[in-house]
Amino acid sequence: MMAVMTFRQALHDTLRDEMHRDENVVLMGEEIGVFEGSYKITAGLLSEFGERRVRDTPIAEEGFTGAAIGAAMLGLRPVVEIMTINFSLLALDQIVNHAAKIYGMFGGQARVPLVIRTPGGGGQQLGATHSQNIELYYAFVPGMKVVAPSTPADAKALLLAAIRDDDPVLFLENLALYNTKGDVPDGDAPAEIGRAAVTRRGSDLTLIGYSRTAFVANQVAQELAETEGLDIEVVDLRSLRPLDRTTIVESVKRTSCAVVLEDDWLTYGIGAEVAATISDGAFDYLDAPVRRVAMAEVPLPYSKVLETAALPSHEDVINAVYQTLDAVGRRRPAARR
Amino acid sequence: MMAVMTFRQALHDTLRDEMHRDENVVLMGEEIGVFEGSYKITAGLLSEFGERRVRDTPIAEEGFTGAAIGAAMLGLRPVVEIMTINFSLLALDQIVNHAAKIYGMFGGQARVPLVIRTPGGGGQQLGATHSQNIELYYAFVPGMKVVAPSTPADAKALLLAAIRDDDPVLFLENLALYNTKGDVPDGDAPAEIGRAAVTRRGSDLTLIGYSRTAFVANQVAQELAETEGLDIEVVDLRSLRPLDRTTIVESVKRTSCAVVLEDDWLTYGIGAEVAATISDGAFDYLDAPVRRVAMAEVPLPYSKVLETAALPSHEDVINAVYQTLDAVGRRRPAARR
Amino acid sequence: MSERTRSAKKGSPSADGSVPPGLTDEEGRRLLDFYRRMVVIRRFEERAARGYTQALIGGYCHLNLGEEAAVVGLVAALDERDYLFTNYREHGYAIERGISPERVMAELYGRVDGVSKGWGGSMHLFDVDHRLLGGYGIVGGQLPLATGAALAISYRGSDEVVMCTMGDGTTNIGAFHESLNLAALWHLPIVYVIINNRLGMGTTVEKSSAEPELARRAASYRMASARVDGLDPLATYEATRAAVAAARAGAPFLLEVVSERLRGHSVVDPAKYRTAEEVEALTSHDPIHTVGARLMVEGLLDAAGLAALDEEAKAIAERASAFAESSPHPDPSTLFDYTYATPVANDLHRLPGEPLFAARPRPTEVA
Amino acid sequence: MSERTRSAKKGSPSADGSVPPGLTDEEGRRLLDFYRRMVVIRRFEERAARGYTQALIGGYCHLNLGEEAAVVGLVAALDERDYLFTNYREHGYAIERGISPERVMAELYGRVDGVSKGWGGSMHLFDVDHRLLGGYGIVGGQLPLATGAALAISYRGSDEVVMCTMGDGTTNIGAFHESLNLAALWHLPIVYVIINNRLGMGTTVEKSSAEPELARRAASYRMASARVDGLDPLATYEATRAAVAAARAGAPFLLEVVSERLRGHSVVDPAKYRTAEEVEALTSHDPIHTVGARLMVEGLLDAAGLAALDEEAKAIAERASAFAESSPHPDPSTLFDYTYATPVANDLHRLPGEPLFAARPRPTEVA
Ligand SMILES: Cc1ncc(C[n+]2csc(CCOP(=O)(O)OP(=O)(O)O)c2C)c(N)n1
Ligand SMILES: Cc1ncc(C[n+]2csc(CCOP(=O)(O)OP(=O)(O)O)c2C)c(N)n1
Ligand SMILES: [Mg+2]
Ligand SMILES: [Mg+2]
Repeated sequence: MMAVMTFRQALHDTLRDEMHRDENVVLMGEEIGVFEGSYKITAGLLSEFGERRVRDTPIAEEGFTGAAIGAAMLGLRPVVEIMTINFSLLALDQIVNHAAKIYGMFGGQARVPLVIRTPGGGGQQLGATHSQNIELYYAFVPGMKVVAPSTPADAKALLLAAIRDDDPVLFLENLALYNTKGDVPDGDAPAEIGRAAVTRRGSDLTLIGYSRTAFVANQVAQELAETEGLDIEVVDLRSLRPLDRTTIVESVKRTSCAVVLEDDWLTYGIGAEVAATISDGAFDYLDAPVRRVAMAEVPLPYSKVLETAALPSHEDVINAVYQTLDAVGRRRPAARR
Repeated sequence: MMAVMTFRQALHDTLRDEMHRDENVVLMGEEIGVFEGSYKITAGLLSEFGERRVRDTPIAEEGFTGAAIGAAMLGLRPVVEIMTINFSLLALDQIVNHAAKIYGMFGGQARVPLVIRTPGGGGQQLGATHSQNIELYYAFVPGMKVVAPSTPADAKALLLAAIRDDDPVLFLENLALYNTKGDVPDGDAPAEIGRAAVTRRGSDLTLIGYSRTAFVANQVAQELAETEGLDIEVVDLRSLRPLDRTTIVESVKRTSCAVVLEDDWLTYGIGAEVAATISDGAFDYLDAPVRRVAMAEVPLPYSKVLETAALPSHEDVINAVYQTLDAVGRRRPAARR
Repeated sequence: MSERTRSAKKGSPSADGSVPPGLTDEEGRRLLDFYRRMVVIRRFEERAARGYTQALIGGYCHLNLGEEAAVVGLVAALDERDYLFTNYREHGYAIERGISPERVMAELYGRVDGVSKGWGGSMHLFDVDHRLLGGYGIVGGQLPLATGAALAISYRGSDEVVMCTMGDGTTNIGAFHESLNLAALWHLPIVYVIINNRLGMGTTVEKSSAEPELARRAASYRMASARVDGLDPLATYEATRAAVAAARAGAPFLLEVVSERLRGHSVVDPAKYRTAEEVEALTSHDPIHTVGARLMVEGLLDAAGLAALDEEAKAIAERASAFAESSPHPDPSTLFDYTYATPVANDLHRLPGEPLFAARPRPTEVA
Repeated sequence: MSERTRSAKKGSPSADGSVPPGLTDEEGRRLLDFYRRMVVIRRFEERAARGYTQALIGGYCHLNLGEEAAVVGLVAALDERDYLFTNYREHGYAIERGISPERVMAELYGRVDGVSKGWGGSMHLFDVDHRLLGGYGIVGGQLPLATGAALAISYRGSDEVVMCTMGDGTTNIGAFHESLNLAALWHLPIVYVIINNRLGMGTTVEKSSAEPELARRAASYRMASARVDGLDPLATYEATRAAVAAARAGAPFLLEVVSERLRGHSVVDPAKYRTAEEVEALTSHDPIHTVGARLMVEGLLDAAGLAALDEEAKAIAERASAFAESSPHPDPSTLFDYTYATPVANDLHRLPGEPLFAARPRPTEVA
């Protein structure tokens, strides 16, 4: 059975179901209760479950995230909401130096079954400090798991997996995805963390993204299939740590060229590892350099005009695809403009 | 004129000279005064300059780093010591969301002439939370400059440049370099931030590193020249942001293969961007995948045996060079073992 | 609401309608001036809210509605040479510091004539000439910065003071503790101001601060403190003057200003978490009403004068938005102008759609 | 040193050598037991220092020398079911919690029989069975964690208490403020303990805390607090019992234990920043001397008994180091065993020298 719902709804329903299923699941974060969440993911949950299980916290990212880690060490399964990923910088020491280290540093004696849900995303004119995509900071750290769904179905399946996992999981959301809709299967089927998905088969080029950019990748591939008859394969990374190198490389071995989409800065961004991985693992198959489409390297300006100039657009993606196809000599004559 | 001195001495003397030169240069940090610095870089400076200019701070990385940023906005040129880069996570919000944003976010009205000196480095059995190399967190951020010298001469030249620069500069040191020695020119010659250096010319392979790994790269190149007659080119990145892509790519165009050394984790590490850059910019010249030598992806264990297994060794570097030369079919017969 | 009762000792109309002791001439003149300024902020904020619904303002937009008396009283107690650091709810402060409402509104509209040239927006007003050193959107982010500015002043032995405002919710973040400790240890010339509007976004002070009388937290640093009624601009002004004087003498101060937030947290927040009674009570606390009424009772303003002030304020707000709307958008070619103050080799000026390296010559078609 | 004067009210020999009022039988027995434990810690730490100079211990190594009375008094006041979070200066705590000195020393030596299997080292002792939930090396890092553990207890309605120790310097970091506020807001069963040994590394309390009477900082959270002489194990024990009882009833507590650090910050610190007089004064405060002397004065121990205790402690320390030295090093093949508790697809088990992808077949030589 399926239902069509928004990404937001899928998150909300999954949280609710998991709270019913397991008494150890508790929600913590700023403004998630009375205010119903800055982006309303937790709407209604305080009245349904009460203050014990839906805990509004003071503005103290380090304190409450650390407290969630400590509670997890004693067997609770806290799901923390950090209002946007920008504010997670204040909790980074607790996450990187504590959540991600406790299992290993103490020789496997304590588990940290914690989920941190947090949205990234620019394009809302929120300015330089409120528009960053810094999932890199978590994806870089052994001991962390980082997932980044792009569809409502994956939002559910990966959130189920994250909550039931015994390690700390950063669950990346995106402001621009909350209102997107899609089929969500009923029932209880957690995804497997650490696996990418080929969400569209194709032979002309591999287009790679995660979170919002996987959504864009699928959209562009569909559009170019319809308008230009192009046959683009899409890889949705889904998990940033572990990174599913096999799926990425096997795809490029089939298509021999790739474009990587990311919403963060290019230099040292997530796409750097993806490009390096492809260039290494598919070395003998690659017919053109891996192209990366990413933000301009500036603190994101507030002005709509400047912000638009700094962020990758739909057009930018399409051009990168065309230019890469040109470079491998594969662009179909019919598609030439 | 030249003098041979340690990396530590070069830092110390440069700080002292700059304090004499410019009354606005002040030092701040934990235990830099009475205790003379955890790694003794600031030894003697408190007695020479007094508490006003050499300020011992409470243990409050966020607070004192942020205070240094604010002081810089009013024209001081604070040089902050963060005892090790691990503790800088606690100040990350002030650095990433404030120091790096203030110039741009306010339309260029306030400058932040700040230097943050901090050592990274594993291999001292300091365990998972005290051995990290997280320069990536700064190198990723537009608005920051990140320099990473590998020699006493560069320590001086880049520290001069950093102190006189009007932007926030993260100055990366390394525990293992403090006692290394080298020639340091007298006189006042700041380096240019944003430039890599080819520290050794060669045609067989490009070996790339920064900070401690540039030191290792030069050592290995020298050794392999002597023992195997290999002609290895070494690129010392020196600046991680901006990254000098031209120097990297031009070198690989000459040698057609590269090995990148880094002390951080491989996945998403600094080397990923270097490898991606080479694979893109020297696509038609590259005869083998760019090889990365990096830490194993674990929280670094305390046990000497395990720590050693997790960190890149001299041998690992040499093997990576051999294997890459094998892959391009260039290993000289004389060198075969 | 106990602090309401022990608020301004004289002059404000009490709940039973009786008239408290009158004002001196000087106080009267001052209150009239404060009121005029409060009305300007009120109308400016209402115009900004409209600009937001017209989609001329984007991002987040937090208003000073209900806090006008506090804003005016606080800023009036500063000298021109003093510095102000504040948070994202700062339009009124910018205007009070003397920045023209035109340039403030232009910033909200993201235009080149905005105080921050369109780079900052509503949350990030900055004007180096008027010594407004920002508008910051990260809760608590301004505290270490302001502390450092005070350090620079003290280092140079000059006699400016730094004022650093924050919300009640902000007192629970680590930067509050670290900053106040530094300021007290180093005897810095700084006044920390808590605008206690009783709410974070929807979370009350009691739910977020274990010691809800926030001024008391100064004791952890042996710092002097006071609590004042922020709906009374004169009381706020007097308390602030005392705090600023202490700071100028090297004794940092923590001032809690108890106020009200009349609407939601930001323009888009309907504030459904407030009960009808709470909303009702708010109206009767609205400082524009209470101060206006007081001026009438004192005979300092009549209905016509009040209407004239209001018209003037509305005109200022309209002019501001007309100016803002006619100011140009920044040119995309300026995108890379403000990443670094010192130009640097190899800074990457690549637009999102551009390749990192120029395209290779097209290979000849194979087979 | 004013707190020294208002310290232990009875029993300890005062500076002029006069004998204070005696102990009850129970107190006497307890003091003797505490002393025995203190001597074990003392000899263990001295042995550890030796192990460090023998290069059998690596990394940083921070000792409890001078803090033995505090450690023993604190831990004795906990029940077995209670939890302890502490920092990197924790060997004594581990032993007092009941972990065998062998396993503690083996951890310092980085061996498989160490409490943390060699993964943690001196700074990161952990034993889930003895409810020692770490040793943490990031200053203040343990505070939010301990607070969260108390939250889990309160959530489940069970009646354990969490004790969280820290140094004096740690009270200036943001996590202190955030954690205490949460604990007080949520009525968590936790005792925060400040071991005030007057120094961070070389920085004094007065140079780092604007309110140097650290227990007073509890007021910012309406939290109860006390200050006690940590050189007196009985006084520490009594004060801790009261604090633990309060916490068990849902009222978190801040306890400041004033102590001494006899040597440098860590084994390698020569502590040159201390004057000769300071070093002199330290010796006379050494709790091993003062408590030993008191037991003699009280007639609870004679010279022979004291020597016997000491021999026993030395033997324990020797056995610990012999055990540690004979315990195997972890096998390199276990390197990837503890990154994740839930095994996960595509976790990279690559040694530093290994390529990311298996080598391609060697190309044939060109030309
Ligand atoms: C570090 C951080 N956490 C969370 C937020 C989101 N946020 C913005 S304003 C706000 C409430 C602040 O309340 P208060 O300090 O009382 O100020 P007020 O808005 O009432 O003026 C929150 C939680 C943020 N901007 N920064
Ligand atoms: C966040 C952080 N900053 C700095 C350090 C380095 N450091 C280790 S111990 C220490 C002094 C701590 O003093 P105190 O809290 O009094 O504890 P003590 O060592 O005296 O027991 C410092 C600065 C650290 N480990 N973590
Ligand atoms: Mg508020
Ligand atoms: Mg101490």
